[in-house]
Amino acid sequence: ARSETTVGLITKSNTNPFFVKMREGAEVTAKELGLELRTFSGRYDGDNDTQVQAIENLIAVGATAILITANDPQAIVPAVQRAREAGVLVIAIDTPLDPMDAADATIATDNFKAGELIGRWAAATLGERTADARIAMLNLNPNAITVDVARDQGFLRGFGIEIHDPNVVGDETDPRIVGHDVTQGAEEGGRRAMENLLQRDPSINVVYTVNEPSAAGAFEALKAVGREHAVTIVSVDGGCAGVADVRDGVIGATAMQFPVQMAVLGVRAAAEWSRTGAMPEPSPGLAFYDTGVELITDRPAGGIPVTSSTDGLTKCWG
Amino acid sequence: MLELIHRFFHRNPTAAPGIVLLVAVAIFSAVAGDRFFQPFNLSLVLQQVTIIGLLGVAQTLIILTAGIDLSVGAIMVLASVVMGRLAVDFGWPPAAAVALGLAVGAACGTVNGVIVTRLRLPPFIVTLGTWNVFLALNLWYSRSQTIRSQDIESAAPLLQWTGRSMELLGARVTVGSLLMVLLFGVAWYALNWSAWGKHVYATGDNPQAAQLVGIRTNRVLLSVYAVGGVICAVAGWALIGRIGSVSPQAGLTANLDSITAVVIGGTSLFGGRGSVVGTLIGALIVGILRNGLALTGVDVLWQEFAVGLLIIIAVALDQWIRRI
Amino acid sequence: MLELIHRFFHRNPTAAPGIVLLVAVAIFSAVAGDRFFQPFNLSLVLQQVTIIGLLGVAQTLIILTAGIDLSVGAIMVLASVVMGRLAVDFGWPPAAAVALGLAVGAACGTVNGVIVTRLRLPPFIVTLGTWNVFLALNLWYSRSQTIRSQDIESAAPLLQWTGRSMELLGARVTVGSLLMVLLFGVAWYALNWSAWGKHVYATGDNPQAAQLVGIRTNRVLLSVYAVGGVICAVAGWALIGRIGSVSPQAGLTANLDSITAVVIGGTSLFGGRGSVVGTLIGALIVGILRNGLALTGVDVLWQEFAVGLLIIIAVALDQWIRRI
Amino acid sequence: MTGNRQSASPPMLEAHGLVKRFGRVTALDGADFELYPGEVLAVIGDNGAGKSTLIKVLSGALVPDEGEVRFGGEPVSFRSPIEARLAGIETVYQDLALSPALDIVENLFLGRERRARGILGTVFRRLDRVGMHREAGERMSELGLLTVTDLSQSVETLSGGQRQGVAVARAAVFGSRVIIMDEPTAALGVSETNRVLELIRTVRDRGTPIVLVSHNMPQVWEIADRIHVHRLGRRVAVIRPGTHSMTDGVAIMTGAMGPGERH
Amino acid sequence: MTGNRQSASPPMLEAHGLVKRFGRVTALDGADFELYPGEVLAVIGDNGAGKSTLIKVLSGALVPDEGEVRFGGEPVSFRSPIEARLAGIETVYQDLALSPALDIVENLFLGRERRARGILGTVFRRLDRVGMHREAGERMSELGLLTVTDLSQSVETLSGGQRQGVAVARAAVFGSRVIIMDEPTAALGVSETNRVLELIRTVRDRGTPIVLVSHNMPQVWEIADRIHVHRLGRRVAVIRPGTHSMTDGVAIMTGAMGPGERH
Ligand SMILES: Nc1ncnc2c1ncn2[C@@H]1O[C@H](COP(=O)(O)OP(=O)(O)OP(=O)(O)O)[C@@H](O)[C@H]1O
Ligand SMILES: Nc1ncnc2c1ncn2[C@@H]1O[C@H](COP(=O)(O)OP(=O)(O)OP(=O)(O)O)[C@@H](O)[C@H]1O
Ligand SMILES: [Mg+2]
Ligand SMILES: [Mg+2]
Repeated sequence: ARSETTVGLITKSNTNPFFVKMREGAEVTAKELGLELRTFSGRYDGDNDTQVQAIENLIAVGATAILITANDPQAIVPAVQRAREAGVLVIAIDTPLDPMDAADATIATDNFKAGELIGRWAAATLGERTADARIAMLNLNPNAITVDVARDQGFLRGFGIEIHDPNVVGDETDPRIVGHDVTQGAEEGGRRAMENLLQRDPSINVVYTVNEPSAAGAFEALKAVGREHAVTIVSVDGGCAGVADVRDGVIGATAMQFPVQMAVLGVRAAAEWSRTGAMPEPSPGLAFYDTGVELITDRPAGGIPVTSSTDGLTKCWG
Repeated sequence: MLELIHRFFHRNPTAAPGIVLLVAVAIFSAVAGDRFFQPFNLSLVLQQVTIIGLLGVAQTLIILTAGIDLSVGAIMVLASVVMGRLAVDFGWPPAAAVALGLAVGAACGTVNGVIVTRLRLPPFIVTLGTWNVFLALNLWYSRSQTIRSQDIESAAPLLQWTGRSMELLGARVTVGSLLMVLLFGVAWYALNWSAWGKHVYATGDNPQAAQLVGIRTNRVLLSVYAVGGVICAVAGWALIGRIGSVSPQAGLTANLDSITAVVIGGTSLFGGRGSVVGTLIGALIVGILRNGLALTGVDVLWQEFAVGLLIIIAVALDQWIRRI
Repeated sequence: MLELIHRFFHRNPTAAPGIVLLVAVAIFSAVAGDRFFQPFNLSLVLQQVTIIGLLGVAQTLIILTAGIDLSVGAIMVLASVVMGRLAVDFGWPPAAAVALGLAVGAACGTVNGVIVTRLRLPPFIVTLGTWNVFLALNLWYSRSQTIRSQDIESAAPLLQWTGRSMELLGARVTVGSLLMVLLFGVAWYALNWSAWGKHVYATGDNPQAAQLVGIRTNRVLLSVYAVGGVICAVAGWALIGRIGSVSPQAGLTANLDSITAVVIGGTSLFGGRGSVVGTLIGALIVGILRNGLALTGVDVLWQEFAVGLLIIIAVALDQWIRRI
Repeated sequence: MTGNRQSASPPMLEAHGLVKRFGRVTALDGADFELYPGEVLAVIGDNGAGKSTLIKVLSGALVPDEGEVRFGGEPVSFRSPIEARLAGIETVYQDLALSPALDIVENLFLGRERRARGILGTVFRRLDRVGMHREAGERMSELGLLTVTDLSQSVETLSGGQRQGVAVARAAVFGSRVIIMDEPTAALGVSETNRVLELIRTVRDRGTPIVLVSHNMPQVWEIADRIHVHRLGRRVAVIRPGTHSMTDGVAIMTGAMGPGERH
Repeated sequence: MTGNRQSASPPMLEAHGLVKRFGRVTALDGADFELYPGEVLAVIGDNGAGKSTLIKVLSGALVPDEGEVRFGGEPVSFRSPIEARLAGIETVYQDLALSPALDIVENLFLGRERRARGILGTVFRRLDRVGMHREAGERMSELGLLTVTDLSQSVETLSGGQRQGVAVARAAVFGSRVIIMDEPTAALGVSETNRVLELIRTVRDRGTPIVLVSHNMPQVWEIADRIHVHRLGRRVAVIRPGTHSMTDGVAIMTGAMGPGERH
């Protein structure tokens, strides 16, 4: 039987486990609440056009609400506007739109803060060695998409490095940075980038990675040259594989985000809105609902509140 | 009777894919519910295929010469970024910005053409290389930053003109879609009713023979790549209209998608055989499949699966129709 | 003298790209500092091209028949996921898991081959479709979950065997790299010293003629796609060795990269002309360019730019050497 | 001298009522055909009369729309040239069917490569390249075609006549029960042509029947035992060099003379 | 009858010491060539002698490694067939140079398409398809090649002879100063061949000189004014049908007789 309420979920890509789990969470919740969920995704990180098409198609099927993790938070705005004009509730998930009020509500996580957290932890862990740290930055791709930039810059800020323009990667002049390379967010890219940066400077001892798969790849490269214990790897995401990597000492610390929770909250909010017209409440003191970040590590440092990998494994998203 | 049918398909090589298109529409009308077969939704499909359709025109011309252009997506984005930056950030008059954007497209295409003809390198390698180059230029010139819709609206509404839509029998047709249809018409005329068109076919079919009969194949190739570049720039303009803003991230799958439309439309990747109308139909088939699947509410994962399967089925059906 | 050189290049069609490779090595040795020209770094390049090289073997075979395979990356990942899931999640004996992975590769290739030969569809469309299909199957079967290196190590170390490395004069050569070199050797032998190889060339060169002289071109095509599938599965195994883990996200750019290696290696996309050794050299050229550029510390954006430019220059140089 | 057998023995290869249409064009329109053991049968006819189409149907390269083909008395329906070849019909096609990028030796042995002796051949399936190269040289010089200096020259770089020579040499290499040649000497020089005619005689004398399509009337009248005259997609007459003059033959072929005087 | 002019007027097209090498093969090895106004010059020679290579050099399709070409007394160096054609040299190549996927009309007018009259033609550059179609039909039937029923049949579906007919008709359509034909009748039937020979005579009588490459000796002796004998990449003799018998010609061509008796 077709239900009254149709909710669309548009994720950035359909291969990244982060979004796959988000989708699964949304599906479960939608079933609980008796909603019909339609899922869409971009075809690559940064794919705006497919997301625009998804919004149009959702308008055409008469969706009640759209949850979107925007690949390009600025470029998607006109399409979102059209949806809202058609009476659809649009909730930005994971990534706030720019401007943020382009969406009816935002349930997101602060990627800059996630980066900052692991940056601070890395600095604290190194202690006095911070001054002559050798840092490798493993980013996503050369396109400088928002998450990539925010996590990268957040890490550097947290580590105590002057970042100049927070929208631009690589304008730092700090000599401790060995270099930036790109990983496509996958293991093979992580390994290749790590190998190449190690060739430039074999004494690298801090590795920032944009996500956990690239961290796992970087670890393989380090293992191949026997430096895996001399290097601190930090990452962002909080997938179960990543948390297990923290437990096993592959990753020093990772900033856990909560995609499933975002999806669940988003679907609930959509259901609530369609029943009562009530808008979701933002977190206190913020313009959006923040699902937060937690630092997962088994080696607390610098007094930063942390969650152990054992606890982390109970919360991780997949 | 059979004789007549044969003759019909021989005379109208695009009839077979046309029938496939109709079949696809009919099936989705049955499966995807009444929302699918509505003027509004069908015009949506037209809007959704505008970009790939425009790039498909350029790609068809190039593939007919036995070439391939992997840089169409990059040229498109670069042109749109140039238009946006000039008009919004540097305050150029919008018309001048558009003109320079088109000129950039022509320049990019000409670069491809010059390398292909002067150095005699395989177009695949040349355009793969320039694809990297143009994308890097695009990221550098745009500083990887999106130009927001609101800013364009206030500074240079002409850039968004291609996105303006008009009501036509309950359908909403955008200027961009009309531009696409227009360019398909022009390309069709040029290929079928001008000497240049015949030379394009001859060059792709048998370059040695074309040269021996006195066709300046290098000039033909150069003109095709340059014209292709301009059409890509038009696609860039249409892209601004379509998404409202200028995004340097766009267009990564555009190369593959445009080639797909060309091949589904029955044009041979070996050159010399095919038609530009086929490409339009090819683009529409893919658009219909994606839109229809979306309306049926299939999970994204299985949507991709189904798109893959249906593309094969569509082309198989097309071949089968031709053979009976 | 010139006569001798001509003869040399005629007899050794891979000599020209080989020279280009040496030139590239020489230039980067000068530019990228002493870190570049070291056994260890060069063996690193070999490791980095292992996956693309293996896929390149499959791609070469298919392109020689005037086909193309856009699904190599998807087959590779699917095979690796099958191996990983069976061995780690379902506790199969690792050898059986590997065997089944290879069988899956063969099955995927056979599906491609059957559609290409039975329905006579363009390989581009067929493999584009199956690419979508295989990727969806891969995401579904893997549940989009990575299987971690540590879990594989304890449950099925055989899967990581391809990543084991040995010291050779200061270089570290992995089993995967050796496997790649071995497969290149086998493919070279088969193409040059077996009747099957001649039939592959003839099928791609002039399929009608091949059929008229009594070659069962459909069988040849089928065997090529099936063998290609198995080689992709071997690449999947090598992938596990390389990244330690099993990741359903891998291999997205593998199709384009493998075709690039083939074309840089001098094989014609129109079939019938080329060599598998050229592909190895092509893959190495790209690997050297990327590694060398990374060592110079240029910004990633400009690395992409330079890769594009250098690929064109490399192939132009290759052509120029052949012409003098 | 061996051409009188057709009344004695049944036809070796025959066809009845062959029809083949290509869209609007009817290339074969109820064509009959008979080839008797040990004879040279010439097929003559205007351009576009359907000679090559007939040949292609007989050799399995085309499947007829209607009609039947019999080989050795048995009805056969070849669905590919391979089947015809396995049955012993060897054909030289008008458009030569060569692989331009492969070299002369490779083309000569295409589809019938020879393997090396011993374990290399059986287990490693290694080709006997040296042996094939030597034999190719012998064949080509037998046909007087060793104007080619380099047997590893790719076929696309050969002159028109050399290319045709390769195609003829290929069919001549292999023993078979019937040889069909579609204009085999069109591009050949004088001496090469004579060699091919000699070859045809030799083969015929060994008892293998030969079908020869040709536009060269003197040649046909010189070598043929019987002449099949094709016109507008069907056989209009079968004549003999002894009973009809060349002028008669051409007249029947072009329709200037009725096929009444058929024997 | 018009063949005695060469002493009177200077050569129209001539070449000296042409050398052309392809890798290890030397196709032209110091070849000379002269064509006088108003004559039919036959070029004969064995397969692979270098006749087609010579033709391609004269028509600009190949650039010689050494040697010079003069046209109307002036040294020329054509770097492409277009230049030769613009200078007035029209060529029928041995491999026909047709575009298989295009149809007969399109092939006939390829590179010389005719535009519609009026604004459609000048501004919209529209082709005069109807006019070209009509004219193509006329030309083809003049050559007796209207065995083709459908002028919009693509060239690849034509029979071998029909294809050659299209190539010959293409060269015949357009007025030019010199016509070169490389084995134009190899695949043609008897009547078609006669029409082409007639055509050659007509053109010659209009004063346009013709170069005819052929392996058909009776044909050569029938139509040629002078005969250029090519052997191993160079001209070994120039003879006349009147002074040498066919047997002599063939003997010189194959090297059995020295070119001593050259006139
Ligand atoms: N594939 C095809 N499609 C359409 N028409 C064809 C095809 N093949 C042959 N024909 C037509 O069939 C007729 C007979 O062709 P065929 O090649 O048998 O002639 P032929 O007697 O061999 O002539 P020739 O002496 O010129 O070789 C011709 O009119 C030709 O145009
Ligand atoms: N592109 C090429 N590469 C290598 N060798 C070539 C090439 N073109 C021609 N040749 C060689 O040059 C020689 C002369 O060839 P050409 O085509 O001129 O001969 P021809 O006299 O026209 O012979 P035919 O009577 O057979 O047409 C031949 O031995 C041929 O193999
Ligand atoms: Mg024929
Ligand atoms: Mg010749």
